[in-house]
Amino acid sequence: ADIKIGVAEALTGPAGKYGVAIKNGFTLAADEINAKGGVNGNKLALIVEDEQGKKEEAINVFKKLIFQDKVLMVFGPTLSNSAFAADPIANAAKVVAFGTSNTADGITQMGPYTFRNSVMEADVLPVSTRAAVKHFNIKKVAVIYGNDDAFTKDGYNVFKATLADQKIPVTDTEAYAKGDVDFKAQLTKMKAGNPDAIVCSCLAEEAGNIILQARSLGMKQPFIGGNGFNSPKLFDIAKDAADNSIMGSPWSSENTAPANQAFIKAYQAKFNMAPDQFAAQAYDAMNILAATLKNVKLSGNLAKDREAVRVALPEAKWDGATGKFSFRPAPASKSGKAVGYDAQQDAIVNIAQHNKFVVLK
Amino acid sequence: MLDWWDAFWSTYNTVIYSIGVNALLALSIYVTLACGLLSLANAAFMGIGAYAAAIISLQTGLPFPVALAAGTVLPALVALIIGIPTLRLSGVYLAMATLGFGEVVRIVLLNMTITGGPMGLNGIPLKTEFWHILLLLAIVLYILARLRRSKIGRAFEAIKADEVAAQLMGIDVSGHKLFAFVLGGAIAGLAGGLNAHYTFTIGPGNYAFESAVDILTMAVFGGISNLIGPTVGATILTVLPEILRPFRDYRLAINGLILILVVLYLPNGIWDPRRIHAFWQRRKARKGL
Amino acid sequence: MSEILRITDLAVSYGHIEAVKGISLTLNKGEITALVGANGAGKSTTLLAISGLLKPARGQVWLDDVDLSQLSPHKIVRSGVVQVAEGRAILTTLTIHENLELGAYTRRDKVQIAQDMDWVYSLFPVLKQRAGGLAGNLSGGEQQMLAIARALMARPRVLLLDEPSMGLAPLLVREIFRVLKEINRTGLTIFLVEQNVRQALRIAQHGYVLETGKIVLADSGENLLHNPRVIQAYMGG
Amino acid sequence: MLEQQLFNALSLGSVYALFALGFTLVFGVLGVINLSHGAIFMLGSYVALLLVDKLSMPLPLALLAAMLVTGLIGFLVDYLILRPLRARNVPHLVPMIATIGVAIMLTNLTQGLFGTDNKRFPFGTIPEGSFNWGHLHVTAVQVGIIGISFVLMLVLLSIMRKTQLGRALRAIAESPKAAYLLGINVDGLFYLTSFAAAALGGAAGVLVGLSFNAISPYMGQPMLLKGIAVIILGGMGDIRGALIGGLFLGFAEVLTVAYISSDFRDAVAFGLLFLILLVRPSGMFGKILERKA
Amino acid sequence: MLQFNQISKEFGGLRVLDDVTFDVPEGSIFGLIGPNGAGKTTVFNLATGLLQASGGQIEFSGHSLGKLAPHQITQLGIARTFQNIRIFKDTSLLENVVIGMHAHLDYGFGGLLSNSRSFQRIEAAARERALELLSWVKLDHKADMLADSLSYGEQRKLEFARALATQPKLLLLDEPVAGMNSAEKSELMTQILSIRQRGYSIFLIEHDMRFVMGLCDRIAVLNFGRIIAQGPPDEIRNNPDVIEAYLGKEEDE
Ligand SMILES: Nc1ncnc2c1ncn2[C@@H]1O[C@H](COP(=O)(O)OP(=O)(O)OP(=O)(O)O)[C@@H](O)[C@H]1O
Ligand SMILES: Nc1ncnc2c1ncn2[C@@H]1O[C@H](COP(=O)(O)OP(=O)(O)OP(=O)(O)O)[C@@H](O)[C@H]1O
Ligand SMILES: [Mg+2]
Ligand SMILES: [Mg+2]
Repeated sequence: ADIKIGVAEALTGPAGKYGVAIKNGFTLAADEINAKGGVNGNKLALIVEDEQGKKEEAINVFKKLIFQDKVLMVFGPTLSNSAFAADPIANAAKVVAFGTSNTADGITQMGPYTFRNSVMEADVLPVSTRAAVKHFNIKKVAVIYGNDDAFTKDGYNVFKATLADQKIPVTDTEAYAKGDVDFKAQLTKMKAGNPDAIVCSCLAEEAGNIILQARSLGMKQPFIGGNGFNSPKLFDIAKDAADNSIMGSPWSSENTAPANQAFIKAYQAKFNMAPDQFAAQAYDAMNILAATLKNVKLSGNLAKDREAVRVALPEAKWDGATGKFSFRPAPASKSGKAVGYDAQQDAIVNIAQHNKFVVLK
Repeated sequence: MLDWWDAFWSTYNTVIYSIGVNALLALSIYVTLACGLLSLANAAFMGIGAYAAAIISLQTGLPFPVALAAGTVLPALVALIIGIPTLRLSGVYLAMATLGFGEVVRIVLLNMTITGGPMGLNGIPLKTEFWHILLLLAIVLYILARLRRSKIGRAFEAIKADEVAAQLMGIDVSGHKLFAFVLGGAIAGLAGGLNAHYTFTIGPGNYAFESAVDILTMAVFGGISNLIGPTVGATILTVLPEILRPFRDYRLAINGLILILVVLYLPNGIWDPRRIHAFWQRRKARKGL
Repeated sequence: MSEILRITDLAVSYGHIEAVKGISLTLNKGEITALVGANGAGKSTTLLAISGLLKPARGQVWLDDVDLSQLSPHKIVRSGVVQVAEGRAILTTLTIHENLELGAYTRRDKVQIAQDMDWVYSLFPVLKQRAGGLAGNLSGGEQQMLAIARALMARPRVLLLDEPSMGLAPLLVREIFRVLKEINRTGLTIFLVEQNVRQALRIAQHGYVLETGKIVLADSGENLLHNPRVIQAYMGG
Repeated sequence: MLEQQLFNALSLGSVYALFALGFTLVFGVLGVINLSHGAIFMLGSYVALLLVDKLSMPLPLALLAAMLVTGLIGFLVDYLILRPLRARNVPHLVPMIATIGVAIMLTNLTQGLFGTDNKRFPFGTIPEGSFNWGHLHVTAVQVGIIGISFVLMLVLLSIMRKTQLGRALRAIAESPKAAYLLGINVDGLFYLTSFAAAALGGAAGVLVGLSFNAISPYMGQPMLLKGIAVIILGGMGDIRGALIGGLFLGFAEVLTVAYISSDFRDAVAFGLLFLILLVRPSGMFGKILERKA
Repeated sequence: MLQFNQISKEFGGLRVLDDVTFDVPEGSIFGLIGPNGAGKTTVFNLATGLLQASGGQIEFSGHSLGKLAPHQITQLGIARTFQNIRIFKDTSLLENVVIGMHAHLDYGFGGLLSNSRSFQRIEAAARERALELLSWVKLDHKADMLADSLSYGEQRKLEFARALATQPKLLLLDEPVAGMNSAEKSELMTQILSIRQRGYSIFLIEHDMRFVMGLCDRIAVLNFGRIIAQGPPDEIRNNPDVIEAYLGKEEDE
């Protein structure tokens, strides 16, 4: 029988650009798995729903997938904010909710059924910042971040702690809001402090634009970015103006591991565009699930099978597009209730050169 | 049968809760529209109510009714304070000032620690139950219906039609406007409190410009000449996206199209007593022939 | 006298209510024709239908050989039928001068327009004093003057007047009627709706009496003025 | 730094003004807050992008074509939706709600056709980089936008103030009935206005798309809110107001970033708007008719 | 009962009223006439609180009106009709009139919410009274129609009924017969006289001389913002200043 897997991602709305890439990653992986005969002879059937990046929609979609479509487990939602709304539903229904793009603190502390393979900024930024500081001999930095978005604000908090840790003075901290397109005012102010580098907790589209505008103001500093930088979009928009940007992530398009190269090629062929980190993480997540399911005997009793997935998943190991992967238990929650699992992965530090990220040596 | 109902209820109960909450929101803007005020502050009031109620639930052990009450009273107080200077404005200027107020509220929520910044508040306990929403909606409907049939409702109507003439009928125009504004704020806040306790999380982005416009759309779509209109409008516009799910990527386009068509063919809203009345008259006439 | 405007079997409804129920009348070229009737008789409705602001349920309005009921309102004005409507339809947020300039909207003869502007200002000197002020700040009577002056700026062939003397001081009422007679002498056809029945019939060559949407009397102005039925109903005995 | 910030403010303000020009025109003449203006603005940049990218059309031509297309859409929206509503004398909020429907549709269709991700004009469409002017860094697009908004504003302003057409538009704005009685082709001018406003919106979209490299189906949303602020600030449908309101908003935002904190950029801008309205209830240029009875 | 004491009013430099002093006696019908733009409506706007005087005092039955809001003045007992009709168009005739009774429906908030007996009684009485007022102006057969569908003259009558509904002591009428024909004017004249008999005082502006002269006990004449004459109709009719400024040479009307 088919194994029904729910996919709840933001396919429309401003978060759609991430959700669509994620959906693509899932579809690619599922198609590959099914082409090889599925899991123990069972095909993976994806039921994809659009949660629009809105919390009520995320709840509705989760409920539809869990109670009506009776899926084995659910992937998604796209945004951390939506996950805070939807994951409690999954936990209450005792269904695994597996996020591939939720990076906020506390997501996996909501309950034992929450899993994610998205790497947290806290695991990556200290590494990449240290490398950047060394590489460019950085003495002081300026910071810019999106202050009304959970992802970029979270990233900023980690950057702030990291910079304090590594005793790097910050000349100026600036914020912008979703939908802003003109960053010149902030950049002009940052320029006055004459920093050695600019730390940018931003998504790729905004980052590309910020870099271009910084250059047009005569600023030549390198940029240090988070996960958000890890997208071909950065170069679509900024081209070689983005050169020398430093970013750390478990996934890099330049990682020559065969699993990754195969993924990139297949993705390019299927969707006629280059994948980004969102797609890669989704792709790996589906494979992690499939590998786990191989060891689970599905009984046909939905409740039992759902529970079996939760029990089996933490043991998963995988070496995929994003490199070696395993789960680690989330930090204990304040209330002392059971928690879910975070990703345990190593970051690769990359530097942008000639319109692409290469591994920083 | 029972199984079917169980599955239906567990799938769609949030949608049904949302219908109730959205009906409250549409009614909250109906109150101000009824006396001719185009106020777009109700999303912000909803936010204030939601945060107030959620903070009480998260940080104190106080019972749910207390949280809801705080979520109703606090926005009403804020409405009272900002209403006094703002309600001198008319038409779109009022709309803009209230929208500006909404933006300020959003940014304040975004920058305070107690509100959790852009992350908002998470892990809000699930306390709202179906009968809470039903009961509160019924109470609000009852109060508004009573008001409508009294001198206050008539005063609203007079103010909406012509403020100067209304004053000269002995109506305290600014007092009535303020009352409508505060009442609207309280209802929106109540809706916010209820909503926060079944969506587990609230964030500053939930109460911005788009929400303000959504609330207005529900009310006007349903019809604002009486209380049934906003309720019907909220119901349809909440359920519609669920029904249109099969259209996938283009469902919002179809949603938009339906909005246009309804507005075009039923410009006074879905629930337009005059049209319905005329319809029955015509039917009667035809039957009589 | 040749006729210039002929209404045949005109009926106008508001929803289900028929306000004008199939009336026929003619205006002779260069004459003043009066239309009198009680409140709610349908006078204003008739004028609005001629100007195309209400679409007739049936019937035609012929200007020479053109059926106006088929034209859109602005074309009707272009063909020379201009109305001073009830309630004045002053543009309150424009200045008095701009209101007058818009009166000549359909005209292109700059020089003549300038002359006419001087002429209407001389008819109503108050307007000249306040030319740059907002029309909305004028008193009721002053607005009435502006409405008439603005219609004159269009150099109409047929002028439709809906209670032009309403709200005007006695001196001015007389003045208005004098002006109407004067411009009528220059060949302008006037269709006059008036509550000031006596004055209206005195300057009108022809008159019609409208009652609840139907024409009940048609005669010369002179005869109507002495018709006992008219005297009894409209001139307070 | 100050001079750079002032220039930043001028160019940001011009962007707002450019967006607001068409917006305010519709508002001023039709009395409708056209919430589809953001979507039309967005569509403008997609049309031009498509022409430049796929057909290698030169930019000026693509700009004109985009204006034509968006203008036609504006006309269609008026003809198919707003005109029937006008004819039926509906509550005044109804047309605005209809335009929300239009916005949702256009946005969703664009997204379906072009995807959700941000696009940009191909490199080399316009001269990249900036030239220096003392300490000032200035790009070609910025100068273009500033110039174009001022010129368009002056042209529109002189049409509205000095010509019979402008007076007719203002007449329609106040009372279509009165305008009919003056022989004004009211419907024709409504169409013309809707066409022109949408074409202006489309042009704004192209220019903003060019300068900020962030063409997406949602690019109109944040503009819309700013646009409303601008036209209210400037006063109902006042052309001058669109420019001054736009500049005001631009300066308020940039100076907040420069001297207060970028966290409060929008709060200060909207807070100021709120305060200004309290002092001048009809915007900076709104005329107040004092007469009450 | 209504006293204007050296009132002046300016609009941005334009002096519209200048040192205007008069007194409307209780129980009388008082007329205000004058050329267009003389400032008559402005007098009403000041008396009803829509405008604030630039100088001078206005008193009504011993209360100074200077600081009062329009609705408070209405509650003191002044009602008016408007020169440019202002009815509530989207509302039925009956509701229009009931709105006029706003201040006199004293059921509390509790009564309203609980739909108490007294609430129902007061509401029913208000409706009954409104119908009676409508029948005075012969509009009771249209009570449930929308006010918008009335002809111009009918709208004036509705305004009249609505003003009476506020239970005024003093009724201000701004050109009540504009747009009515002679028969209707005579009818309204009788109505006004009968209203006065019921104890109302009336202060009216009108350009129709037969109406004014036939009705008023006293008349004041305003010209360019100044009172140029005051007295009983006969005196006014023959006052050369008034003839010069306003009446013109009497024709055989
Ligand atoms: N918009 C409307 N909707 C419905 N009925 C209307 C409307 N306008 C007028 N009527 C009705 O049509 C009839 C004729 O009205 P009209 O305005 O033509 O009268 P009139 O002769 O001009 O009266 P008056 O002397 O009072 O101005 C009246 O009975 C009136 O109630
Ligand atoms: N708000 C205002 N701003 C400027 N001028 C005004 C304003 N209100 C009234 N006026 C002017 O004041 C003068 C008196 O106006 P008012 O309306 O009192 O005249 P009135 O005597 O009622 O005239 P009518 O008989 O024509 O109604 C007029 O010249 C008018 O234009
Ligand atoms: Mg009439
Ligand atoms: Mg007056």
